[in-house]
Amino acid sequence: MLNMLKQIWLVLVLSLIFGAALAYTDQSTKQRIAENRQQQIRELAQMATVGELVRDEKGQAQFKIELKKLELSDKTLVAYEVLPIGGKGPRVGYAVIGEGIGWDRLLVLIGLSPDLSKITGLEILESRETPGLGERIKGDEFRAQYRKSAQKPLELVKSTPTEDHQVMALTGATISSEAVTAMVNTAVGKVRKAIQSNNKN
Amino acid sequence: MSKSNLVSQFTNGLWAENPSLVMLIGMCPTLAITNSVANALTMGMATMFVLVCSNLVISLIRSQLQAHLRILVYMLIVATFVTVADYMLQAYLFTMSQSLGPYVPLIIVNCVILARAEICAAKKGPVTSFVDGLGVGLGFTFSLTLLGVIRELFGSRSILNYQILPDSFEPWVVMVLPSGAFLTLGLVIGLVNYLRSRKRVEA
Amino acid sequence: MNSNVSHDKGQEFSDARTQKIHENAKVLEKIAEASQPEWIVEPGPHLSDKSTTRRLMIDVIVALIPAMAVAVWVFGFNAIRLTGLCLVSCLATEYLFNLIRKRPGTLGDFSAVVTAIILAFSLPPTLPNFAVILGSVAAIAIGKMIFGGLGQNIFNPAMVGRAFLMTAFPVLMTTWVAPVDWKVDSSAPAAVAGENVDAVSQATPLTMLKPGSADRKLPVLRELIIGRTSGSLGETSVVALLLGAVYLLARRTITWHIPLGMLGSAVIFAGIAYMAAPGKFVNPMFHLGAGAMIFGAFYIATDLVSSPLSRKGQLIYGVGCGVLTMVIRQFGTYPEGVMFSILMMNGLAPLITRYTISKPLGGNVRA
Amino acid sequence: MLMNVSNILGLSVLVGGPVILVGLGLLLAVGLSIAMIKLRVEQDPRIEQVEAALPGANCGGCGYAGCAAFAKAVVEGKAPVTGCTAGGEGIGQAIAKIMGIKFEVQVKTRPVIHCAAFEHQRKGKKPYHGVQQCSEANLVAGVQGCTYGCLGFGDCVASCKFGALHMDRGLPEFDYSKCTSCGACVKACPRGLIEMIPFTQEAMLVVGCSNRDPARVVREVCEVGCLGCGACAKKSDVFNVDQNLASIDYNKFDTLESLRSACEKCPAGALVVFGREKRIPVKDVYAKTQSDTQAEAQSEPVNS
Repeated sequence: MLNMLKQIWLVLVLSLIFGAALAYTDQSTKQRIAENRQQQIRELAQMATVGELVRDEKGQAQFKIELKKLELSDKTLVAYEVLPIGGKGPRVGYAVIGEGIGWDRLLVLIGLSPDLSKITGLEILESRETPGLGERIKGDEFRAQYRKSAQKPLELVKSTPTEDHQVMALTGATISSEAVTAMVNTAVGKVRKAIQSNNKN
Repeated sequence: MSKSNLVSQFTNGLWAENPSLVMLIGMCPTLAITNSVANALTMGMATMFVLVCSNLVISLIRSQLQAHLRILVYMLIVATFVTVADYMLQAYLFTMSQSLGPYVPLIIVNCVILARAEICAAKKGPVTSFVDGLGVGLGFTFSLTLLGVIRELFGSRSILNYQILPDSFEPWVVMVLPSGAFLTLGLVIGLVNYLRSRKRVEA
Repeated sequence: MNSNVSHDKGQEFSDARTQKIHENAKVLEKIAEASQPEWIVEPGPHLSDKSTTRRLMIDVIVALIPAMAVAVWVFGFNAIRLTGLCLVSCLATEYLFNLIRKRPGTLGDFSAVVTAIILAFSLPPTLPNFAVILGSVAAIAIGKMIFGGLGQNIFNPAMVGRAFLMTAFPVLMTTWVAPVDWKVDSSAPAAVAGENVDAVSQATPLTMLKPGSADRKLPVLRELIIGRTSGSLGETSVVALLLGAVYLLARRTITWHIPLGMLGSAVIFAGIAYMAAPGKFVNPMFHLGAGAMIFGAFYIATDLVSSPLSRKGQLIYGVGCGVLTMVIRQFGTYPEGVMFSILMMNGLAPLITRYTISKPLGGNVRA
Repeated sequence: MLMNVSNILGLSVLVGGPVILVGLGLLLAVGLSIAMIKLRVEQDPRIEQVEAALPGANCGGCGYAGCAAFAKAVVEGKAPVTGCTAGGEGIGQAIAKIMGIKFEVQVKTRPVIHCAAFEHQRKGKKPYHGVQQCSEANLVAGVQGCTYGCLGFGDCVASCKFGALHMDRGLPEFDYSKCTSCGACVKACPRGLIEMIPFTQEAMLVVGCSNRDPARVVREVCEVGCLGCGACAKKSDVFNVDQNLASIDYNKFDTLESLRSACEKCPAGALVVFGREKRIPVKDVYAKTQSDTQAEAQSEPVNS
């Protein structure tokens, strides 16, 4: 046993040193990483609800809104209440994160009007679709189609839409378009249910 | 270790034993993230950081290495530095770490690093290993960036997101796709082989 | 041979015996030189046959003339523009490659011409010039010359060029136009000057099949046979392509194995699907006439370099092409599958050859 | 990940991280140590030492699959310590030291070609349109008159991994400074013209012909072929003429100078000298030494 300990002392010492180093790195960067993510969500939420985001010369976003995370009974759903800066004044809207699978994991952020009746914007949070095909879901034209009433579930069509709740799919990117539409429908449905039940309580 | 030996150890990794263009190791990042110059540069730098650090540490403890435990020790060291690099990217280059996705943590299993640990760091002194890590890391960064420049230029008309080619140039989508990575890599390796063979004839 | 040298050497000889030998040899040498006709040495088998690469290629070009005529009739100036551009850029690429590699020119075997025509015929008529040139360069450079030239290429060069364009410019490669209406356009400048401004976009018969297509007005079979439908340049007219195919079969430039395998399996596959769910799937004859099925079966899949060598293998290869095409058409996102199925089967061709090659008489029977 | 686990354990990250890592390290290290003890395969430690001494080129010149396989074979006594031709003498000595064997200086063997006819000296050449390789051309009759001699398509050059061969006027030229005596060229020649001979001298004499036909036929096909006249054998017993072809017994071979008179008798010019780097026709060698000796003779008349 002693012999074995002699052999493995290096592994143990290294583990100890590196464990400490890792823990220190984690500790010192944790907050910043969380802030980064929050910042990104906040930027996209402003884009999705207010519709514009001004940056100063350093590239720092000038925020007009603040986010308040909603405590919902459905723990799988991440949604924020969007408030004007300083938290005073009427609610600007809601921001919901929708998750789904296109060709790979997809994360979108959906902006909703204060009364949840309208989708005010759609932003892509994370996507790894095929460039030139599926990645075109990031294009403004495609995303603008989703700014419409949220009363009825959206429907994806492959030709020019004839009804208001229809969204036209991207040619050659049907699967990605389908994924986005499905994510929007589920997320909006879920958040409406959750907020309504919250309000009742 | 004499000065000229150090220089040759350094240039060795840049050209004669360039990991991705000559030895064809570390193909996963080479093919996966060279669709833009920024990605390629960041990836190359991250790999170089890990390579230099792990080479140095392994070289320092090489006399204490037990043959049957050495891979475990390598993995421990490499994984630590990769995690540090990953956290740093997430903290200070957030958008970049998002676009690199899982490829930064995957440096742990990049065979360039394990290969250098076995070939150089476990056998040679810390100075040599440091220089070797620097040379190979730079060579790796160079080849990734070269691919990145070609692919981004033709695939999105820009270099480092700065538009180079005019709007009238229709971007070749294939270049930013994986198939474009294979095409570009093949052509670049062909060119490198041609240059190497010409050099050999002259020598 | 320089006999003076050996004569001078003779002066040095002292030994009588070697002197004699030398004189003997000198006489023999003279006899040999006098009776020596200009022989050329080549390894066997020495079959006397007039078929050369050049002749085969010219046959294919001749066979494609009717399709070319129809293409001009259907798509007007675009047909000439595409074919011309492909020809010039394919030949130029091949010439340049030979120059760089310091190899003798291979333009004379006409294989680049055939590649150019087949590539042009498989492109949508309104494809911009730069894309046409790029596709031609990719076809010859990446598809053929990089492998070492004709005979060494694994894949059909024209299809490599098309696949490159398909992935590089997916939108341009799926933009189709309606046939030129000569009755109206005969006086309009558009068709004459070759401007594409007035071209009317229209889905191909196969795109119409895809769910959700805007204008699902499937053409009747008669239209498909004549070829006044939208689609790639040379693929639309069944009758013109079949005319050429008969010529190729008669000249024995191609054999019936690959086309039969491909068309037969496609019809059977589509027929089964049609019988199982007539509402969802379309008449098999439609699949035969629409898209590049006929063009692919007789002109592309039969490429001598990239298809298997044995007859049995060719049949298997054809069946593979047909089935894969139908799988892609009916279950894939792409409306047309001929190109991908042929490229995939190209990759398998060496393996098929290996397992179906005929055994030499008395040779070992090997599984 | 690490941090998640430490959260579950209810430890702060600063303590939990190291604790978990040390725990994992202990577990894995002990596991590996046990595995090494229980699953250990007894292996001669010398195998590793020999492998470390080898160049690691895995060239296959020794006839084994690679350096590791050769090292194993050496330790098992199946391969000679001098088997690694690519590494040179130093490696042989090093391996001998590891193996505890006395190292004997061994004469380096090098390839020579038994054909001395440059392209213009071969007769009866016909335009050949087949595959441009010796192995292919050898299957066809009539590419050139001589059915024994070099075909000149350079299969040997292509076979050399070390760039020690190149074609010169239709004959391979050996660059012995790059040659590792791996013998690839010997195997590559379809006519078996290349032979490994022991280089006891800087420069060795070689019969540059393999043609066993009678002199009449040889004259018909070659300007420099060995006629089998036996003139050389009459002068020196180093030479041996059998089936119309002279050969050299290298066991009896002493110095070039000692064979001078025999060489001067050769009517064909089939004898060539392979020096350190270049092939030299035997006449030129002696012509040179002759003028040298003449110069010496003039300066030192006493000796003559």
